[in-house]
Amino acid sequence: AGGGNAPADNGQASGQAPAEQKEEPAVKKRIALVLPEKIGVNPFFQQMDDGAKKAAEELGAELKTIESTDYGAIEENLRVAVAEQYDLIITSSFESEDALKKVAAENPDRNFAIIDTVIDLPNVRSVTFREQEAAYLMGAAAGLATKTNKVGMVVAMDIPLLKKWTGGFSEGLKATNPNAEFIVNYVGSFTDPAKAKELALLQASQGADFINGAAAVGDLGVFEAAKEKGFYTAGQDVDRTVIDPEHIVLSQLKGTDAAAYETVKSFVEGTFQPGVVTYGLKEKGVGVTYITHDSATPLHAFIGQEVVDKVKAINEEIVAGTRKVPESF
Amino acid sequence: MEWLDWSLVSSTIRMVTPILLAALGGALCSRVGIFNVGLEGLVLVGAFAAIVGNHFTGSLFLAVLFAAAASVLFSLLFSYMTIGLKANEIVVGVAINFLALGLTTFALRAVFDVKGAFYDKDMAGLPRLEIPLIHDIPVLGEIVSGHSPLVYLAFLASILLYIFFYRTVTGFRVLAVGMNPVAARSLGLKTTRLQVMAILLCGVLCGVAGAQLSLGQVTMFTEGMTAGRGFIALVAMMMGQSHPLGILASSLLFGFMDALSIRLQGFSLPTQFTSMLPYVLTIVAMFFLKDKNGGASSNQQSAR
Amino acid sequence: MVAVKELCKSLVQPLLAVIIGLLTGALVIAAVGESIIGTYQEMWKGAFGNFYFFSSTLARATPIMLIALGLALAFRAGVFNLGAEGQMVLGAISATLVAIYLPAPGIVKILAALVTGIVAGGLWSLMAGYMEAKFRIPLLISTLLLNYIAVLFASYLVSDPFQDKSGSAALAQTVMLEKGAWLPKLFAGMSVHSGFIIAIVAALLLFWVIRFTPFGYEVKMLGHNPFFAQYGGIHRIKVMLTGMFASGAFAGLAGTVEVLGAHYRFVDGALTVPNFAWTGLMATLLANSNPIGVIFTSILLAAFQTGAMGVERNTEVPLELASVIQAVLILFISARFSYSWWKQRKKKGGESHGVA
Amino acid sequence: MAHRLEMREMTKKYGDFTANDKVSITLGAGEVHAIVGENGAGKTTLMRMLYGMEQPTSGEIVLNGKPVAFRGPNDAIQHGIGMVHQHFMLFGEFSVAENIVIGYEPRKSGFFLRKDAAAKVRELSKQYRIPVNPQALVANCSIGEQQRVEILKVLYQGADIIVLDEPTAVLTPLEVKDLLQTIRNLAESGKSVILITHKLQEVMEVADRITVLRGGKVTGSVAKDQTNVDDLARLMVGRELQQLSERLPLDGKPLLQVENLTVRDKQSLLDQVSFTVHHGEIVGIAGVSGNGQSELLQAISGLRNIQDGTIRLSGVDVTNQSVAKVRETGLSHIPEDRYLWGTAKQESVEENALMGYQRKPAYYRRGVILRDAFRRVVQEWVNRFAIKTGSKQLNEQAGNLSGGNLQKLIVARELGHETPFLMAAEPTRGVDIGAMEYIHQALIEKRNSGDGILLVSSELSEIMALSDRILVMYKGRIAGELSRAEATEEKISVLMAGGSVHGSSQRAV
Ligand SMILES: Nc1ncnc2c1ncn2[C@@H]1O[C@H](COP(=O)(O)OP(=O)(O)OP(=O)(O)O)[C@@H](O)[C@H]1O
Ligand SMILES: Nc1ncnc2c1ncn2[C@@H]1O[C@H](COP(=O)(O)OP(=O)(O)OP(=O)(O)O)[C@@H](O)[C@H]1O
Ligand SMILES: [Mg+2]
Ligand SMILES: [Mg+2]
Repeated sequence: AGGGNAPADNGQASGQAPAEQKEEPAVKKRIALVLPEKIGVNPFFQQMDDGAKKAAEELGAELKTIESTDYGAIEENLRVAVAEQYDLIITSSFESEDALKKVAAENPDRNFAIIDTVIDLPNVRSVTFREQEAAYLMGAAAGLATKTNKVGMVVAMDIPLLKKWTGGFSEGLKATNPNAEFIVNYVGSFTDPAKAKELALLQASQGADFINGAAAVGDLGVFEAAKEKGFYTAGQDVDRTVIDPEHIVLSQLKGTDAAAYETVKSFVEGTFQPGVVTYGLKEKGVGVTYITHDSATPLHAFIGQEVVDKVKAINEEIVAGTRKVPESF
Repeated sequence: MEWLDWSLVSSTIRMVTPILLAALGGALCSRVGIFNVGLEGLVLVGAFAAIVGNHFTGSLFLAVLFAAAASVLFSLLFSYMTIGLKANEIVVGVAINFLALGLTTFALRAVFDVKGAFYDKDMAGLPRLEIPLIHDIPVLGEIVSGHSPLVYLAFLASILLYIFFYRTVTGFRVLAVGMNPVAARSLGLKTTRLQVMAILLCGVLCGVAGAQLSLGQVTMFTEGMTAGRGFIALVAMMMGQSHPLGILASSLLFGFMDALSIRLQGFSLPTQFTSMLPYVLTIVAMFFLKDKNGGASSNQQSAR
Repeated sequence: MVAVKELCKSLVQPLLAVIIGLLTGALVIAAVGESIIGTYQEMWKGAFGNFYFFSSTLARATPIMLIALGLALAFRAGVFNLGAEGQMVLGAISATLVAIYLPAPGIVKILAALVTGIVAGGLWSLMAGYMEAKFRIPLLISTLLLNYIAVLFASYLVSDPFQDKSGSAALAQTVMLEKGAWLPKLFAGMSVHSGFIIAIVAALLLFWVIRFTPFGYEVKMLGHNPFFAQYGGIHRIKVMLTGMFASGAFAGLAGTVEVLGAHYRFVDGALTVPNFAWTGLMATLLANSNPIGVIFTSILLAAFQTGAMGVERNTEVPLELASVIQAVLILFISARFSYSWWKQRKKKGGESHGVA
Repeated sequence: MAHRLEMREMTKKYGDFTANDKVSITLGAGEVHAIVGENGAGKTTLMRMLYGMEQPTSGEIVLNGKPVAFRGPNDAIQHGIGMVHQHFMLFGEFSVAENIVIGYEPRKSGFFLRKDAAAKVRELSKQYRIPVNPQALVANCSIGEQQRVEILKVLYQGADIIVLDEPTAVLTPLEVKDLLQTIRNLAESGKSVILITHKLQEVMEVADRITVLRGGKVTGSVAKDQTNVDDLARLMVGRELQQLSERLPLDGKPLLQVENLTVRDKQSLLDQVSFTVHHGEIVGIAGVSGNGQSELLQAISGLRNIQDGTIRLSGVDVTNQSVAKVRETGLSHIPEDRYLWGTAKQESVEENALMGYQRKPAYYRRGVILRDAFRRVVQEWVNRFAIKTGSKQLNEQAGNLSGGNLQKLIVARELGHETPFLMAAEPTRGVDIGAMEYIHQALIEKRNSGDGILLVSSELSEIMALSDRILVMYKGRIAGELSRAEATEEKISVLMAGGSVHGSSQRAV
């Protein structure tokens, strides 16, 4: 394939949208979404794919999703996407950082976007989330709602990435209920609901009445344990309360789909800009059901309106900047 | 004893069941001279088939049967490749693991149109058996009663397998084939048939192990939900020297060490170290078992 | 004349196997209603389609090949090492740390890192060998268990003490190596790096050692009959430990070149998720522990992977299916198809379960 | 009398090599038929065809007047043919009774009735007067007992025709006597026995008919009373046997000095063993196997650590040194079990021959083994010892060589080291008389050239023929020493059984 498009692309990247809009209807914009792993156990990528697909469909662009089998495949897939002349290449996550840094630097005339982390290059748009803020709200709600003063969390793995969840949660918990005991257990795998369930059962037997799931697909195991033992739980990323409103009383939300949607949309509409966009509570890019976002299910009595109101207040403080949630832990 | 309460013991028993079943299956293979590294894949296939069976028939009994049948099908492939086509058993085992992961992931999408996990909160899992009298005894009841039938089956299986090996004619011949294949053949024993039978039986056990995982411990299927249990089963099998009761002991040993490591997570040690614990302690345990080593593993040494 | 005949005979088996594997794969593809030819074409393109893809295949083959070579030596000595994964990871992390923290010019860093990787992988493997020799802890068990320990330990190192704390610090990884410590790429813009050359040289060297040197002879004899070897004056433990060290060293080297040549930092999980260790094991077994054969089987297995990636990128065949096809192909190339197999097929029924 | 078995014009080819060439034999009920012949003559091959383990290239087997074809041992067993292999087919970790009934286990609804099995074995053992302990683990049984297990197994399987392939090669003289008696008993009770052996004395003692094979062909088939040992030997070897060279009188310096050698492994295996081998001397060690000979060989060669005592070779202390060190100091060693210690069966003749030479300066330069130079040497050994290597010559798998030829290869390899000291354990086990003569001659020549030899053999005739001095081992100790002049078979036998002999010169050390 020839590199004839390069000058046009260049113009587009520097934001000369009107000029380019004219010739556009003839040729569909081609967008590649290169995922750093398989869509599967991590709903995060499914959401991203959905969001991008939705935008592409609505706006008449062509979208190709490429899943990477492993770390080494990411760079390869990015390079191939460049070679195949996609107009915009979107990727995601920390795992893709190194690969994109290389590929984007080598191809300064092409457009890239990365979701969930920051790359400081003139041709890359970065979209990030401040999950710890939502986790903080979650912890705050848990601290207020717990009757036993014991709160648990089942986490996939003890890795830095997930510290945003455990750290934010723990800070929020301390803020509303300094006496509450926080029990954390790690599954050691993203794909082990059986062990996640056993860990939740153990935490319940130790007296936790609210156990937050952050074990990727293992959350399903935590939910099942909740159903069996009657404690309360919460899920991640999307509104999980619909699965079992009796026991899943909250969900921590992350608008990956919106981020992908917006990225595709801005590109097709010609407003695509390099630089950093972050989504936190303020931008409503992350949140917690009932507090920042509505839920399809009615509020459970375990949380109760009183708690919701108190946490809403905390949310406002964070949005206003009067209450600080640490960046890292 | 705050950090080693009885619910932990009961949890250990549940967690160890799939490992125990798969290890017993592995032992059957190793007793006929075949080192089966495909346990992980066989269990995974069983786990998936159990959910499919349950979903479409609504019968838990049929679901377990379905799980066993699916794993047996894979075992059939394993035995055809290794015995029929004389392929290297380790290559076939590894390929079976890859194949199982790929096929179940693919079928998850094809059958249920979901990626990653299939969870239906209305699907009934295996029932918990409350053993009448024992259930009311304080500690014992908590530990022994209230598990899925497959848990009891697993423990029963190790005893049955013991009886099979050391009391029945066919079991005796199976042992003979593994001990000295040349002599067994020269006696006109049907070595191939015995080997295939052992491999298929291994499939049954692995299938049941999968069913326990996806219908007993949880009620769902997720991609790669075996999470390395097949390899732990392999270790348990070798440590137990392919002896059914030895495997029972080594599986429990590993299970308890795993439980212990969970309890230690609360303390200030980095999780990586607590997670290491079961493996480290297993190696330490080997120091004390050293006198009895050799038997089962010596013929695997020359697997080439 | 005889040699040609022998060669043909030895080629029949793998060829038949590949054909049967492709046919089976075709069944799978047809079953989901995709184009068989189209899928295989993409597979071929993804692996060998043009120089770029070929070079990616070679890059992917590099760690597989090195691991396979180490295992080849161990297997020849009759030692079954299942611990390549741990040895690779431990070698890689040690080498990375040296490459980062050793205050020296780039080339020295590279050399020091290579040596460290080799030694770390070797020592870890040696430990298993020592436990077998001294305490009779079966290698098969200890190597398998040591994998978990090594991987967890490396994970600890990069998620706490040696973590890259710059930026988001969200990943368990070390900081990036400085450019001088990168193994050079063989061609600009292509992923294959000088690690591939190292692997090829290692294969030739190993072939020479096994074929022509006393050590190679001793390894071979030990593998065939340890009693005979001992009786003949071969120091069983010494050769076994050497074999273990060497196989671990190769695995450590594999991890090291992957870091120095491709990732430029140690990322938790980046070496374990692609299953290099098990793939390397298969490459060895398929090549019957022959170092020259290992070159080809490693490239073949790597091609299955890059080919599957090509299928994923350019067809509607889902990724899972690509991995199914890959597994099916591996399954069949391990089979011993031969003339006798055909003969056996034909007279099946009559001769059922006699003496094999 | 109708023949029970006829084998007509049996031919077996391995590739281009003809192992059996139109061999015909007949066997009547109650007959003991001996088959003798050189190593590699095709005796085992013939029997493997009879037992269904090999398919004949051509030929016919007629059993009780009906032609039969066996697809496997199972078929043969069903037709009443049983075989005791040259190398036992036993399961070490099973009991004697289990080994005997395997394949035809007494059972009740699938369960193995082990008590019945033991009872049946006891009964069978009494009926044929073949004593065994049904409960014992086979691994713990002596070789002789293992062989009885094999014979009982065949009888249990209902065999009328029993094939014994070199059954006496591994037995002690006493066990041989018992076995020959057993064979006679079996024949009397109507069984037919085919006996393969290299020991013509035994043949004359027990056989009714004798068939001689050479180069895959029958060279003669005679009734016992029409022949004698010398005729048979001539038929076998195709020439007259020669007398051993004269032994030169030599009075050499001490070469191997063993003092207070003690080996323990839970129980005591060697207890304060002391002796010396001089240059130009063959010291024979007689004894029933299992009395410490194996441990002694292993201790001297460095394969086993000793708990107490010293071993000096050519004046160098080699106590608890590695095998390599001991060999370097001047040891070569013909091992007692050629398959366990002496070869790698899957490897070629050449690779097997190379063992121990791979680092010798003559064959090793600049890190590389000099294959061409070495191959010439091996070829010479093959020619000199008349080793039949089969069609692939030096590339033939060692495991495909007949037992005796393999033994010759090992002897050639060890003699080739030209060390001052040779340890020869059962050097002629399983080799034909021609080869035996050759090996004996080679040992004598080595002695005459001033080297020392420690000869361990369960074959009394061999010990007596070769040794300058004879030590008898009993229960891990040296029970007595006899000079060549004073040694008689009787005296040695008494010592071997734990008795004492007056007038045995106690020239210890
Ligand atoms: N599987 C085989 N492939 C090739 N050649 C073989 C095979 N088996 C036996 N031979 C050859 O056939 C010949 C006859 O072997 P056989 O074992 O019958 O000899 P034998 O008379 O029993 O000798 P010995 O007295 O030494 O036991 C030998 O030269 C041997 O090398
Ligand atoms: N004690 C015995 N002595 C002699 N022959 C026996 C004895 N027991 C069984 N047989 C014979 O051996 C043959 C097979 O015996 P059996 O029925 O025990 O085999 P099997 O257990 O059915 O074999 P498989 O289960 O492998 O098919 C039969 O022809 C039987 O008559
Ligand atoms: Mg023979
Ligand atoms: Mg012989």
